[in-house]
Amino acid sequence: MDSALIPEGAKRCAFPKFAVGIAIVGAVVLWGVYAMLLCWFKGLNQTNMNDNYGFALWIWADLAVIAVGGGAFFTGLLKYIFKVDELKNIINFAVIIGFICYSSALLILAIDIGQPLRGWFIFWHANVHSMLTEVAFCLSCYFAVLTIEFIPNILENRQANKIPFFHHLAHNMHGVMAIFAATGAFLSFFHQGSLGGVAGVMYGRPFAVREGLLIWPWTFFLFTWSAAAFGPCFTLLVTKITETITGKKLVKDNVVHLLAKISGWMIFTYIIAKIIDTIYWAMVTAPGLGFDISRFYSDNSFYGYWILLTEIVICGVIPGLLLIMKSTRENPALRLVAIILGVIGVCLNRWVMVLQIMAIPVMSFDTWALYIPSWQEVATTVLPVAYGIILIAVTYRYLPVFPQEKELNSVEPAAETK
Amino acid sequence: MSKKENKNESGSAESAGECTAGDTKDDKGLGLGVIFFILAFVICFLSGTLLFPKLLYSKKEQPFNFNHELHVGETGDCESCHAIREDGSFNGIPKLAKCQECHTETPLGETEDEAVFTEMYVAKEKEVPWYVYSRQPDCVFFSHAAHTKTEGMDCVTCHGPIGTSTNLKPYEENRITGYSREIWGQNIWGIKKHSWDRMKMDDCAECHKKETGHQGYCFQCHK
Amino acid sequence: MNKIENKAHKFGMVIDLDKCTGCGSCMVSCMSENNVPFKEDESNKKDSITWMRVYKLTNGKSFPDTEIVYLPRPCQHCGGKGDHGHSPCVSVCPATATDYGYDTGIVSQIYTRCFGCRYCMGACPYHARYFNWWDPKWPEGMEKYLSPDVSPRMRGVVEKCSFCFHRYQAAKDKAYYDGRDDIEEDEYQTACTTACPSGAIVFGDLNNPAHRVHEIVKPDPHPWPNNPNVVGKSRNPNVFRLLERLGTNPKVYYLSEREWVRKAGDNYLDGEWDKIKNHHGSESHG
Amino acid sequence: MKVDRRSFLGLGLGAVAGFSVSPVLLKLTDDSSIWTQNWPWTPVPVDGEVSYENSVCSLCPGSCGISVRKIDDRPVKIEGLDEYPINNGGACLHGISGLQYLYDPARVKSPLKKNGDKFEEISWDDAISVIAGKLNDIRTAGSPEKFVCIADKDRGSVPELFKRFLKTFGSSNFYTMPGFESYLKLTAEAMHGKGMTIGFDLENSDFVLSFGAGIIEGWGSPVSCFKANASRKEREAKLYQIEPRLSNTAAGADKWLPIKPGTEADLALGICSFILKHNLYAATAAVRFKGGLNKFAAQLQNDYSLSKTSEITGIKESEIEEIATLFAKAKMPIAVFGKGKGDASQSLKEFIAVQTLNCLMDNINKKGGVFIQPVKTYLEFPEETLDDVAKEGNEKPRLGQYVHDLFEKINTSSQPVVDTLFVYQSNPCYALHDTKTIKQAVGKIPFVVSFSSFLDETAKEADIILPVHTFIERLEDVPSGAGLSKTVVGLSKPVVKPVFNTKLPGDILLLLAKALDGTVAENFAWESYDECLETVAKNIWDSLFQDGYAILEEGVPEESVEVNVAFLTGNPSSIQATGDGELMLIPIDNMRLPSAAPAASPFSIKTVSDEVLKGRDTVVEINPKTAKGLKNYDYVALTTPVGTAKVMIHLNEGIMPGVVGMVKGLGHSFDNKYVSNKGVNINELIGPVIEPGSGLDAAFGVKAKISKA
Repeated sequence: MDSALIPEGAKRCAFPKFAVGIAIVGAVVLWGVYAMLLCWFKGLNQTNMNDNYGFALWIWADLAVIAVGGGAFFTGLLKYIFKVDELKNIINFAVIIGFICYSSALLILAIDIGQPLRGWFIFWHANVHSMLTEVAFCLSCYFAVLTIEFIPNILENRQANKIPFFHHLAHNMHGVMAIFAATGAFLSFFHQGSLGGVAGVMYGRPFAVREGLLIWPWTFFLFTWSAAAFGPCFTLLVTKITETITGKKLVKDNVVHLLAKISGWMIFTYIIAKIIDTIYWAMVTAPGLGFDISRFYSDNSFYGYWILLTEIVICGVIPGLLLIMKSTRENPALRLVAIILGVIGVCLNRWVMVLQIMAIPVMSFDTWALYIPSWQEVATTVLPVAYGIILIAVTYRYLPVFPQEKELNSVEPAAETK
Repeated sequence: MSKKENKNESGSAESAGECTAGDTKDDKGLGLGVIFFILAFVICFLSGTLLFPKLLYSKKEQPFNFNHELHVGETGDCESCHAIREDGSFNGIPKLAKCQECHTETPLGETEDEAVFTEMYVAKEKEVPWYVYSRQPDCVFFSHAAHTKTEGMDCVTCHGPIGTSTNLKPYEENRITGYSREIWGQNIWGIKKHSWDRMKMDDCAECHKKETGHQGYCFQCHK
Repeated sequence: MNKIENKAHKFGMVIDLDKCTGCGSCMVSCMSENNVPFKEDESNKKDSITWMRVYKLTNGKSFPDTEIVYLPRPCQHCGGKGDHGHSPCVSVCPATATDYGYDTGIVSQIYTRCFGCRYCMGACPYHARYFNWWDPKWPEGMEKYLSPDVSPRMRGVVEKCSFCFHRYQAAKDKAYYDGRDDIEEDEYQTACTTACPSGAIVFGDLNNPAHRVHEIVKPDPHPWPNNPNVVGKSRNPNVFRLLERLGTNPKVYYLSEREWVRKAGDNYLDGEWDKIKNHHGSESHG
Repeated sequence: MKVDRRSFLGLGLGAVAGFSVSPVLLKLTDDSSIWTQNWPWTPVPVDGEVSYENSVCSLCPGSCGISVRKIDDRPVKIEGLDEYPINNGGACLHGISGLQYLYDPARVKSPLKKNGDKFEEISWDDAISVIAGKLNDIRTAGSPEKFVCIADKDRGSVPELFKRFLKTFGSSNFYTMPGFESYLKLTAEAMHGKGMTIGFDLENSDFVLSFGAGIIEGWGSPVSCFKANASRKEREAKLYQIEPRLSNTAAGADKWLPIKPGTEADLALGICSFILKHNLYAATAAVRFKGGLNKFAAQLQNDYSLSKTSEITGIKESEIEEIATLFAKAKMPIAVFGKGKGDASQSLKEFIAVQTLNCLMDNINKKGGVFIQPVKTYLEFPEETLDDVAKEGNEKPRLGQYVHDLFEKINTSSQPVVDTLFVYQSNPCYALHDTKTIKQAVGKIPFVVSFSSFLDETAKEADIILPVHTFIERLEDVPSGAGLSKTVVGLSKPVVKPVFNTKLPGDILLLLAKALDGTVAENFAWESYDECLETVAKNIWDSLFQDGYAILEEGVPEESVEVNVAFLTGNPSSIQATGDGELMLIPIDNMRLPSAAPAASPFSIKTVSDEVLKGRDTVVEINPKTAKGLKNYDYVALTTPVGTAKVMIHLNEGIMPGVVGMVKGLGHSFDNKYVSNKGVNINELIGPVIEPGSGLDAAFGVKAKISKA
C-alpha cells in the first residue's frame, strides 16, 4: 500500500499492522492532547502543582528528555568534529531521538507556562541574567539545528529523493553538517548546562545551590557532562528497543560497543565529579547554610538516602563500570542492564534537581511538601513518549535511518511491486 | 540566472526520468516566478504599509465635538479643567460637574455641539462618555504631578498641541488591543517626529534615560 | 526637586512577634488593599493567595510547655547576596517581569509581563510568591470594591506583596503637589502596618536613622564577618531575619525576646546556635 | 501562460518578503503583546477621586471607628480610624472585610415572602401590609403578648425602637441574644446594684489575671483589647491566662495555666480563699462587702482549701499560691472573666467569683482596675401612650427570662405561646445551643419576620424577610459597651447609597407602626428614622454629627460601690457538663471566625488555618496523648448526647489531655459557597445547661466520644 515510500531494499511489516500499531499509540497521543487542551483552556489548576510546587513533573520531564536527548549532540560532536566515523551508522537515529526529545521539551514548556500566548516574552523581553533565558534561547536554536540535521534524512526518503532539488539539498546539507554539529554541540553545552544552572543558582534553596565557576554553578557543568554521558545510553536503548520490535539487527555491534564504551567512560568520569560535588555540598555548602545533610533525606515519607544511593551508585557507578569493562560491555544482557540503569540514573538526577528541591522545607517552621501529579500532568508527559514512538515508527518505516540495515538484513531483491 | 540554470540542468540530468523536457519551460517558469515574486512583494508591502492601518483601526466618533482652543481661550490654561488634585493625583478628563461650573442647561454659545452637550448630558446629569486618546492599559501608573509640577514639563510635550485644536480628531481604536492609535502614533512604522507622537513604554523610558540617566524601575510606572 | 528620585530609600519592616496576636488583620487588609482574589476553598494553603501570610510556629515542646508564636510573612524584598539587588527571584526571571528598585529596595512584580514560568517561586525560600492557578473571579457585584491603585491579575501569572508600592506613589504625588522634596515617614505606610491593631509592624526607611524601623533594627551597613553575603544585619540582639544565612538579605526584620523564636528564624546545625546567637551586627560600627 | 510551481513559490516568497519589510510584523507583534496582557475578563477598576469617610463599625460590640476610602462614589477599602477613642487606628479583619458584606451577592436584595419552600420577592408595601395585617389580628384577638422580638443587643436607638414597638403594641417579650454586654450588667446587678455595669481598665492594669477571657480572641471590644495587650510590653504589665487550651491569648501571656474545663469559678474562689486566709486583700476592701467578709471567708476556707481547689481545677497548689500571691501583691491587679469572646453561654457564679477577686483587692473605680458605674443612657424617647390592649398585654408575664427559655417554652407548650416573632439582626437558629430544637421551636411559630441583610439560618425559617442596610449603608447610633473602661457612642453614617432594595431597620419599624391600629402609630410619629435619631439623641447630637462620636463616660468613675456576694454564699452548685463520654468537648473562639451573626466574610474564611478548617471539614484539636494512634487529619466521629459529627483531628500539644477543642463559627448552612457549608456548627453538638440561681445557659462544653470514622 505504502510500499512506494519504503526505503529500497528494506523490509517492513504490512501496512495494516503498522496502522494498527500507530492507531494504538495515537490514542495515547489523543489522550495527551486532550489533557493539553484542558491545561490551555482551563488553566494550570488542572495540575496538582501548587505554590510550593511551581516546578513539578513537567519540568522534570523537560529536563529528562533533554538529558537523554543529549545523545544527539554528543554523537554528532564525536562523528563530525572528532571524526569517529563508525558513528555515522547511528547518527541518523541519534538525531531523530534528539529531535523528538527537543520538540517534546518545547511542547511541554508551552503547556507548563501560565500564559502560553505570552511565552515568546522570554525572547522579546529577555533577562540575560536568568538561566532560563539561556535555556530558552539555546533550546530553540538547537532545536532549529536538530531540524536542519534531520532534514537530509527526511529527504533521503525514496520519493523525496527522486526530486532533484531535494536530492541535492540533502547531499549538500550532509556536506556542511559538521558546521551544524559544531553549532549544536556549542548550543547544547550551554543549554544542558543552563538547565543545571537553573537549580544551581537558586541560592534560596540550600538543596539546590552550588558554588561554581564565574556565573555558572557546578551543576551547570555536571548537567552538560551527564547529558553527554547518558544521552548515548538512551540512543543505544532506543536502538535496542527498535531492534527488538522490528526483530532486526540495525546497527553493527562494533558501533554499539564503541558508543557504549565512550558512554561508559563519560559516565565514569561524570560520576566521579558528581561524587566530589556531592561530598563538597554535603560537607561544606549545605552545613554553611545551617543544613545538616540529613535534613534533606529525613522527616518525610518519600525522600530518603535511598534516592542519593540509587542515583549515584546503582545508576551511576555501576553502569559506568559495566560499560567501561570490555567483558561486561560486550555482553548484550549486561550492556542492556547498564544502559537502562544509566537512563534511570540521569532521569533520577533530574527528578532530584527539580522535585526534591521543591519538597524540602527551607524555613525551619516549614514542612515537607510532597506532590502527586494529576492525570492531566501524566497524560501530557506521556504525550511526547507516544509522539516519539510514532515518529520513530514512521521514520524507521519510510526513511533510511540505519545505513547498515540492508547489509545486516539481506533481503531478497525487491520483491515488492510498485 | 545562468548559474541557476546550470544547476537545474545538472539536477535534471542526475534525476531519473520525469523532468527531461523543458529547459525553456523552466526558464519561463523562473521568469514568471520572479515576476510573481516582485508582484506579490509590492502588493504585500504596500498593503502592509497602506491598507493594514486602515484595517487595524476602527474609527469612532466622539459624542460631540469639543473646541479646545475656545475653552483654553476662555479659561486661560489646561489646568483649569485638567487639574492635579490636592492629593497629587490627576483628574484626567473633567467630570460633568466641572463643566457645570460654567455650563448650565442654557447654552453659552450657539454651536450644535454645545446643544448636544446641554441636552444630552447637562440636562440628564449624565457623564459624557469620551474616548480618551491617551488611555493606557490598567497596569500603567503615571504621575502627572511628577512631570508637570516637579519637573515643570508642559502638557504639549506628551499630549501635543491639543490645546490649540478646534476639532476633536476621530478616535481610532486598535481592533486588537482596544487602545487608541495615539499610543503607537499615527505613523504605522512607529516613527515619531515630535515627542508627543507616541506614548509607548519605550518612549517613557527613552525620555527618562535622557533626563534622569536611568529608564526607571518597573514599579515607577507599573502597578 | 529631583531628590525624590535620587535619594535612595531602603524600605523595610520590623515585626514585633511578641506583640503579634495572629489576629489576621494584616492578611485581610492586604487582600482588600491589593485586590487579592478569593475562591470557594481556600483551606489548601499551598494554592491560596495571601501576600501576607501569618505562620504559626511552636516551640515543639509537649503539654504544658508548648509555646506558640505567630509570624507574619510578607514578601521579604530581598536585597540578594551582598545586598546588591540580585534577589533570588529577580535574578532568575527570564522575562524581566520582576526587578529590584535600587531607589526603594522594593522588589516589583509586573503581572502583564509575567508569563507564568514560576521559576521565581522555586527560587524563593519564603513561599512569598503566589501563582494564579485560577482566573480570579469576584462574585457578581463584588468587583465594585476593587481598588484602581493595584491592577487585578489574570490567570497564569505570579503575584506577591509589593510593600503597597501604590501608597508610596500616592505619597510622592502628594509631596510633588506640595512642592516638597521628600515624603514623611507616616505618609508611606503599608496596608498591613496601618491595619495591625497591636502595632506590631513598624515600616519605614532602613536608610533613614530618624525612622523608627531604623531605630529598632539598627542595621549594620557592613558585611557580616561570619558571612560576607550578609549585609544589614541587625545590631539589636532581639532582632533577626528569616534565613539570614542564605544571604538573601531580606528587608523584613523580626523582633522577639524569646530565644526559641529567634532560633526558629534560621537553620542551625546541632550546637551551632549557642555559638552563633550572640553574633549581631558589628558593634564597632554602632 | 502556465502558472507552475515556481510561480506559486515566487508568489509565496514575495508575499512573505513583502509583509516582512512592511510594518505589519512589527506592529502585529506589539499589538498581540498588548492583546495578551489585557484579557477582557480581567476586571479593570475604574479610577476616580479619592476621598475618605468616617463611620463606625457595628459588626460586633467593639464599635470601632472606621475610615472608608472611596473612589468617587465607590467604597474600596475600610480601615481603622485614627484618633477614634476606642480603636485609635487599627481594625480587625472583619471590619476590614466589611465591603464583602456590602457587595455580597448572597445578600437579601429585596423583601422576600415564603411561598412553600421558596422565597418570592415582594414589594416593601406588600410586606409591610402583610405584617401589619398579622399584627393587627393579634391585637384584635387580644393577645398582644404573643408578639415576640429577638434582637442582637438592647442598647442604641434601634433596639429601643423595637422595645417601644413591643411595648406600645402590648408585649413585654423583647429578648436579646446572649452577649458580653448583658452578662456584665447581670453581674454588676447581682453584686453592685441595679442599673450598674462593669468596665475593665486593661490598658492601665499591671497584672491581668484572665479566667479564660480571650483578650486577643475577640473578647470585649477586640481592637481596644489588642492595643491594651500590645502595650503590656512597654508597661511591663503581666498577663496570666487560665484556660484548658493554649489559645492565642494564653500564648501571648506571661504564663498559661491549663485548667480543667468548667472549674474557673472554683479556682477564683480558691484564690479568694487563699487571699482571705493570708490577709492579702486590700485593707479598704472589707468595708465594701455587704455583711462583712468573715462569714464569706469562713465558708471559703471550708469549701476551697488549697488542696481542694487544686484537686478540682487540676492546677498545682504551688501554682495557685503563686498566682494568688502575685495577684495580691500587684500594684493594680485586675481579674477578668468571660471565657472566649465573652458572649455565648457563661456562668454567673464564675463571673461573680472572679469579680469578687477584684473586690478583694479593692481595685474598684481606680485607674487600672474595674470600673463599676450606672449604665449611661443618652437617648430620650417621648413617653409612650398605651391603649388598653397594650396596657393589658404588658401586664402579662414574660414567656421566659432569657432567649433560650423562650424557645424551651415554645417547644414544651402544647398551646401556641408565640404568634409572631421578629428576629432582628440575630441568628438564634445557628448561635444557640442545640440548634435542632431551636429550629423546631421557630418552626412552631405561625409567623416569623426576619430583619436581616443575609439569608442566614434563621432568616431561612422566616415567613417574611425584610432586608436591612449593612452597617456601611446605615445611619445609626452605635453605643460601645463590651467591658470597655469608657463609654462612647459612635455614629454610623451611610457611606454609600444602598446597593440593594433594603431599608433602615428604624424606618421599617416606623412604616409598620403607621400601619397598625390603636395607639402604636402615634408613638412613632417621626417622619423618618433620621429625624427620630436626631430627636432622641439630641443631647449628644452635635458632637455625634460633627465628631462622629460622643464620649459619655471617660476616666475613673467616682461612684462608691457596695459588694454583695450573696449569690456565692448561697452556695450555688457548679455547672456539670452533660453526657458520659470520656472526653470533654469545648468550644474554641477564634478571632478569624465570627461566632454569631453575621457569618464570616470570604476574606476572613480565607485566613482560617488548615488546622481549623480543611476543605469542607472542621478540624478538632486533641492532645497527642488523647489521640491513641490517630494521626493529623484522620477522620473521626465525634459523638455527644446532642449529636454526632464527622470531623478531622489535629494533634495539638497546646490542649489539655482529655479535652477536644472545636472552633465556633463554622458549619453555616445557607447559600454562599465562599463561607457556608464548611465544617460543623458546634452548637449542634452542645445542649444548654441551665445554671441554678441565674437561669443562664452556662454549658461550657459537653462530654464526648471519638471513634475512628
